[in-house]
Amino acid sequence: MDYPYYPGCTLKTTGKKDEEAALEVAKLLGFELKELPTWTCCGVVYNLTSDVMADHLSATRTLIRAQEMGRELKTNKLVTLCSMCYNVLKQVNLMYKNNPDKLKNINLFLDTEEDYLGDIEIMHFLEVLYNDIGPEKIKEKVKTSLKNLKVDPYYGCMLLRPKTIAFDDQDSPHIMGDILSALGATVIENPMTVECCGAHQIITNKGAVLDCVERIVSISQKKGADVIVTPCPLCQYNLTTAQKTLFEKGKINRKTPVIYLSELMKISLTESGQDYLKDYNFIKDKLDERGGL
Amino acid sequence: MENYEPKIIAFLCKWCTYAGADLAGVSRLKFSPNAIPIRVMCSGRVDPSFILDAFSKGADGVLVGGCHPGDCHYAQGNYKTLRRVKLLKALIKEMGLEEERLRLEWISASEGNKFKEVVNDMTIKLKELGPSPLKKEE
Amino acid sequence: MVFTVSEKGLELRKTVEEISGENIFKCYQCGKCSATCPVVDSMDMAPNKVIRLVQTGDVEVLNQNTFWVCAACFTCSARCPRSVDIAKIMEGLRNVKLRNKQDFINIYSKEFIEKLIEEIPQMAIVSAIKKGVW
Amino acid sequence: MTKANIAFYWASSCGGCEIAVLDINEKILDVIEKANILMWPVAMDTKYEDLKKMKDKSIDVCFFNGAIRTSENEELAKILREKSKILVAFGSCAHEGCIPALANLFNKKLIFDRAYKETETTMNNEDTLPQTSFMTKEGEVHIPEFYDTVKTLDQVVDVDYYLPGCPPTPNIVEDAFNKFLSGDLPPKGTVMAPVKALCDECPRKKKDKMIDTIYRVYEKEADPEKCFLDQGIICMGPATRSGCGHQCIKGNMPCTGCFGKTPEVTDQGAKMISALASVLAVEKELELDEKKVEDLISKIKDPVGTFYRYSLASSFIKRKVIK
Amino acid sequence: MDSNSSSPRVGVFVCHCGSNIAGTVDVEKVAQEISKMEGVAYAGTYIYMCSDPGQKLMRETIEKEKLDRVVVAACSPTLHEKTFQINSKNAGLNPYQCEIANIREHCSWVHEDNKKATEKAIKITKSIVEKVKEDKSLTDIEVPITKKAIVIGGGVSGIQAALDIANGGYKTYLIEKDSSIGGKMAKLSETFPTLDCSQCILTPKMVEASNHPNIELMTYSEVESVSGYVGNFKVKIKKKPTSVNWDLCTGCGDCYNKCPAKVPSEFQEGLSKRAAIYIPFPQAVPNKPVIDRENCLYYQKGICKICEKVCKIGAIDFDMKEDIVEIDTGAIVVATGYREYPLENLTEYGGGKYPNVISGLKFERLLSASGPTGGQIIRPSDGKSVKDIVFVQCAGSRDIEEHKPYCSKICCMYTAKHAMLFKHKVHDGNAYVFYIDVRTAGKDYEEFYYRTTEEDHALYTRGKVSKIFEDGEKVVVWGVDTLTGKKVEIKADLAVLAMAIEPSVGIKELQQKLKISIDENGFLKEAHPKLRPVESMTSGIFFAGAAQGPKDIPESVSQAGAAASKVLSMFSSNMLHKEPLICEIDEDVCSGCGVCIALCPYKALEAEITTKEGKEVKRSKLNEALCQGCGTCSSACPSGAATMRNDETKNMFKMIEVILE
Repeated sequence: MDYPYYPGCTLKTTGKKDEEAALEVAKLLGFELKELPTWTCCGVVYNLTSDVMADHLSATRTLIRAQEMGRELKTNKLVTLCSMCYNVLKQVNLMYKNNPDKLKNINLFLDTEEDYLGDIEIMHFLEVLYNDIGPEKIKEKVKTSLKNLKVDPYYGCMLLRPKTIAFDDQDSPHIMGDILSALGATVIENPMTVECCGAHQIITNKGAVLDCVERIVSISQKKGADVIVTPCPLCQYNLTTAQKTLFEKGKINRKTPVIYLSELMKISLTESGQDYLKDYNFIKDKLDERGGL
Repeated sequence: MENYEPKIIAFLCKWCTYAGADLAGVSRLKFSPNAIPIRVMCSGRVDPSFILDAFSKGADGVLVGGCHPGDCHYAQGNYKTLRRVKLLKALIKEMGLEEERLRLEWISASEGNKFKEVVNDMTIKLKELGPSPLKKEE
Repeated sequence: MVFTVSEKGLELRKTVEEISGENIFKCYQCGKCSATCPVVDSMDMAPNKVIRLVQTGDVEVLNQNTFWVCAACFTCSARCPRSVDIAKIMEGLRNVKLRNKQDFINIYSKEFIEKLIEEIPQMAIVSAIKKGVW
Repeated sequence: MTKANIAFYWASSCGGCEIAVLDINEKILDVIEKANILMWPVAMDTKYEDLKKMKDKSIDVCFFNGAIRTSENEELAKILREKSKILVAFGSCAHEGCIPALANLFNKKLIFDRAYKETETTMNNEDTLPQTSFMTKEGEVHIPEFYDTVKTLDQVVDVDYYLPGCPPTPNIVEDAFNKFLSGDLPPKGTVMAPVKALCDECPRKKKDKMIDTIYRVYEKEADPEKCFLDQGIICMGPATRSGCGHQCIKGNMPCTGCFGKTPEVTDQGAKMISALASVLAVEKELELDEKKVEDLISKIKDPVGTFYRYSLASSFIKRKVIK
Repeated sequence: MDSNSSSPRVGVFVCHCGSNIAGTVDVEKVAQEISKMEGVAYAGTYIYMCSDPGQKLMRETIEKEKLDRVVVAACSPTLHEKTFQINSKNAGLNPYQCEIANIREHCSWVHEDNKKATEKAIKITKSIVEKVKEDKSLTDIEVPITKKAIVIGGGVSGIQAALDIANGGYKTYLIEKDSSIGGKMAKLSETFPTLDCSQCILTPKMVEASNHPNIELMTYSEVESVSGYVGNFKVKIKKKPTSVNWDLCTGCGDCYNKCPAKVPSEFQEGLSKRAAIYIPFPQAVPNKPVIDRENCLYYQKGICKICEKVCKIGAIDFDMKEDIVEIDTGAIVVATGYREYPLENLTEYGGGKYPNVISGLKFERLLSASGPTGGQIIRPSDGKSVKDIVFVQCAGSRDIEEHKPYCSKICCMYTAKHAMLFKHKVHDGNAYVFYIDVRTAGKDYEEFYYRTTEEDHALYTRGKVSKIFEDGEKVVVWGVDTLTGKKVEIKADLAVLAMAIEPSVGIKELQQKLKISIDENGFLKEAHPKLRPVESMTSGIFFAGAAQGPKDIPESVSQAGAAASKVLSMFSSNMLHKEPLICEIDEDVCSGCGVCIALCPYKALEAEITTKEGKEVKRSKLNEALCQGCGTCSSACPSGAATMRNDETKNMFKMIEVILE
């Protein structure tokens, strides 16, 4: 089954690696993510006020696009890769589900578009992997076992909060860990896995991000993680850049690489996983040092 | 039709729904005054004749309130009510009366708020439906 | 320091409640939001105190940086035992300022444009702007 | 001894009630011995004009069968009421509406459309429908009006006694004649049949009512010894007045309710609905969820036709709402 | 005066209830409208109808106006129906010809529009006037009482209730699902605010109960089904198979000392192990072992039987079957207690995940001198001593979002006790208590709390803990001090969560068997929250202890005494008076169709065949003692033979008519 897919701005720019890997992983697992032919910004951060509608317009347009494509692909699902897009689209969608009046209003407003019917289901790529494919199936497809790699799955905030959009336990999520275990990796449990990385504060309040990242990384390192795995481009960025500063300031004594889940999956599911590994020396080194793949 | 106020007869079981309505009162919840309560010992005491009689005399809606399944003070009275109401709904539908005019709700003694919600909701729905076509003037 | 209830303060409370759609009186000041906030250290005032000031109708609350620092990560909302959506209240406070044309971020600063725009993920830039500029 | 004057009238009915008078066989001779028959549509030609000329209350007993379906029925009911000392609703149609009243599930328009336009054998290109008046060479002709709603006799005039049944059984008719002719009259309003329900005279063996599912008559061959309801076949007996001699039951068919409700009851169908629904899978009621209950209930086809076959016109709701 | 005469003289008394009714409903108008009704001989209002002058006014009016029936338009009948019925009885009327029109709870309190509320009040009152006009004069039915009681639950409340009833001279069965009585209290170390040893005060009571000539202990037993009614319940008790013949067993202990299967001990909250054949704790009453078949090697794998070999008297009986016994009883006391809200539900605190995050009850076992550590406070993870300890209050309580909305009431006090006892044992230790409010409303409770802070220097921090996680061998607690506004982080050896408490497992099933109500939180619902706090809505069933709501020991014991006194006062007369508002079968109408027999939940109806004038007559016969008056039969009776006394169908039609006119 193929899914309509919404990339969002970051995955086309700084988060390109995630998209590339994810599209490939999808193919390896026997399905395709079909990018919506046209799409607009999701809105980035869901507007929490109760009296503003305009902020939800662009997300609504995306939902209408998904509705159109869904008819073709015979599905009501829309897959996102970016945590932020997932969060915003799903919250907007839920708002309509819980509040038919708002749906009516926005449809009146978007009078040049077809009506949004309110039954699109927003899914994160992780949900597709876990619910529609399943760790068992993934395990069968593993070509390069990550059995010597200690990974720390980090969720961040946007996938699990607020509760209404969470697809995993809010305090001790397991989906990413289960998938990583299926790839053969040793999964460590970091209690900071759902604590925020500081998000957009990286622009206005870098100090806050440093505090957040220090908390996350220091436990991760204490537990001996080789790599931190995340599905979110912003988390990936924050965790990586903040570690640089923290390392310079001597707050941490090493830097843990932070990569996307999709990248790690690509390595593991491809016959030629070793080839990709050349771009990921830190992993290669670890694996080599512990007796190869 | 603007000022149409639906008339609802509410048969309330003494142990659950009547007590739930009492709780709504004690909690000073405010709701629409369209439902006039009649206290019965058990929702099982609600004879389909009462319901049809009420409709024939011009009631716009009839609400039957009983204990949740398993909670009936008389063990199983509400199970009978459920069956009767289901069959009655089939009947009134065949007679061209909107099914929504007859409503069965399980409301416990602790669900004052639910009682309020049900009465309000029923009033709104009946307003949408308009007056009962069985009103006496025919 | 004496605090008296003012018209302005009550109005502020009403506005915040309206914008956020939250009942501010549900809060019983347990402080779990502050205990859980990842960026509380950068705040002038802990979130629970901000809620308290809104409850009492103290306009002083608008001079704190707390609601600007808030990263909208929803951890407070998720853990609040009284189901107060604190993130919405923060958004409410931000909007009180923004709707009076009081921005927090100067997007026109050269530093902002040049230094950051190359490498920082777009989503961070847009969210920062959305949270801080009307 | 002067003979009593009696009359029969045939309103909206199948005519079976007229024949039912003759079901008393040779006893009719006893009747004729004691009474003059002034009017009897099935047997005599009496003109309405002659009837109108009669003095008020000159008929001692008038047996009126048939429901009120047309303006003619109503007019005659009123005339006969004036002319009669005792007006008897004879048979289920006059008593409760009976089969003609099932037309209350439709209205005049629907019935005319079906009868004069839509039936497969009808050719009616001009869509001609019955009119209450039209011109002929001889002048204007008036035809009674067809009503939307079928009524019972007592819904248009005051009725003194009722003879139930579709049609009333000979024992009931004979008993009634005897009472009227001897002057041994029960209180006004009496339905001249026993007060108990049919189960009282039904000889079938009854066990606890544990009906797991409902069968329609053709779906199951009924055990002639056992109560129909116990076998899952809907029998109106519990809610129907006895006195008919349980003829249907003897023929291994369940009671369909033609004798109407019992005296303590207002609406026969409502009562039977309640009784049947209450004992439906009563043993398993704790296990069945709402969906299963609905499935069970949905086995009962056509509730109106089942529970109100004879009594729709006299029921609480009386007719279908047609918008 | 024949009160069943055909022309009734109804008096209608409309109550203002201060401004409770009169503030919204135009009571004068109600009286005025009602006075126009046929059969109404008097209609008037008074400010407080239930007050002494109000009742006097009612009696005087009844006499003056020669009334034979009365309607009081006032509050809910649940509140004052009895009051007014007794008052009319005192004025010479039949109490069943006095009816209440509820124009307060169902009208003035819930509507804002005065005009509409007044209209509704008029309709409600009119319908009740129609009802009272048809009400017959009735006398109560007398039913004999079985003077035996059943107490369900063998914790401190159940034990106390059983002892009180037994001491009153009546046979009492004490039913307990575990093999020993004692309940939660047996697990506690010391008790607040006096710090007596819990077992020292409880065990004598347990022994007293087991030796009492009027008490029959039925442990390892559960209620299977309940039928009957007040004064005459039939309760089936399932005696679970203990696999040990208790009549033979001497309690020597050889069996459990030798048993090779080891599982976590429930009594010790998993801090130590027990054998598969076991007594839950050394002071158990009765002190006889049972085999836990789930974990016994013989039952699971068919091998072992060591206990059988070592038992010198041959008390082991592997073939023992469960047994059902039926007990006739007049009253039932439900004392099924509480359980701790599962630790696993608090994922943000790592509940169930981290060994050093434990519940209050587990900490009791760590504190207890008879506990697995002999009262030494250690970290369950590694057995090392504890220096820094954090107590988290309201763990799952007062949380409408995820957990329990209510205050669990006992935790403030036991946390103070925990902190105090910890400091008594670990003098150089640090005890931190995170709280939202400290609630100490009990005798000597506030003083006890002061001792914890002033003398024992437990540091109380006002703020709720947001997260607990493991970091190395420590547990890190994130909290806040709302008084300073600072975030607090404590690295502790042990975190003790004062868990919310909830009703015992199985309360829902028991509630359904007993046909009593539970509230939205699952606790037993009392007949009246203030005036009938120990009675259920079903007469003859009473409550004791935490099954009704969170309670500490003194409260549980007082409630047990109260429930027992209710039972004893019921047993003090030989006959129960039962309301006569039950079914009646008109034999001249009944055709014996059998519909009512199949549906009566009380089996109060049976088929009867008699012969009358040579003809077989079939009909339903009513057992008045069994009928509870639900009216289901009357609604179903297809011939109208089954009627309800003072609630007849034709009467209902009149009520409907006046409401809709």
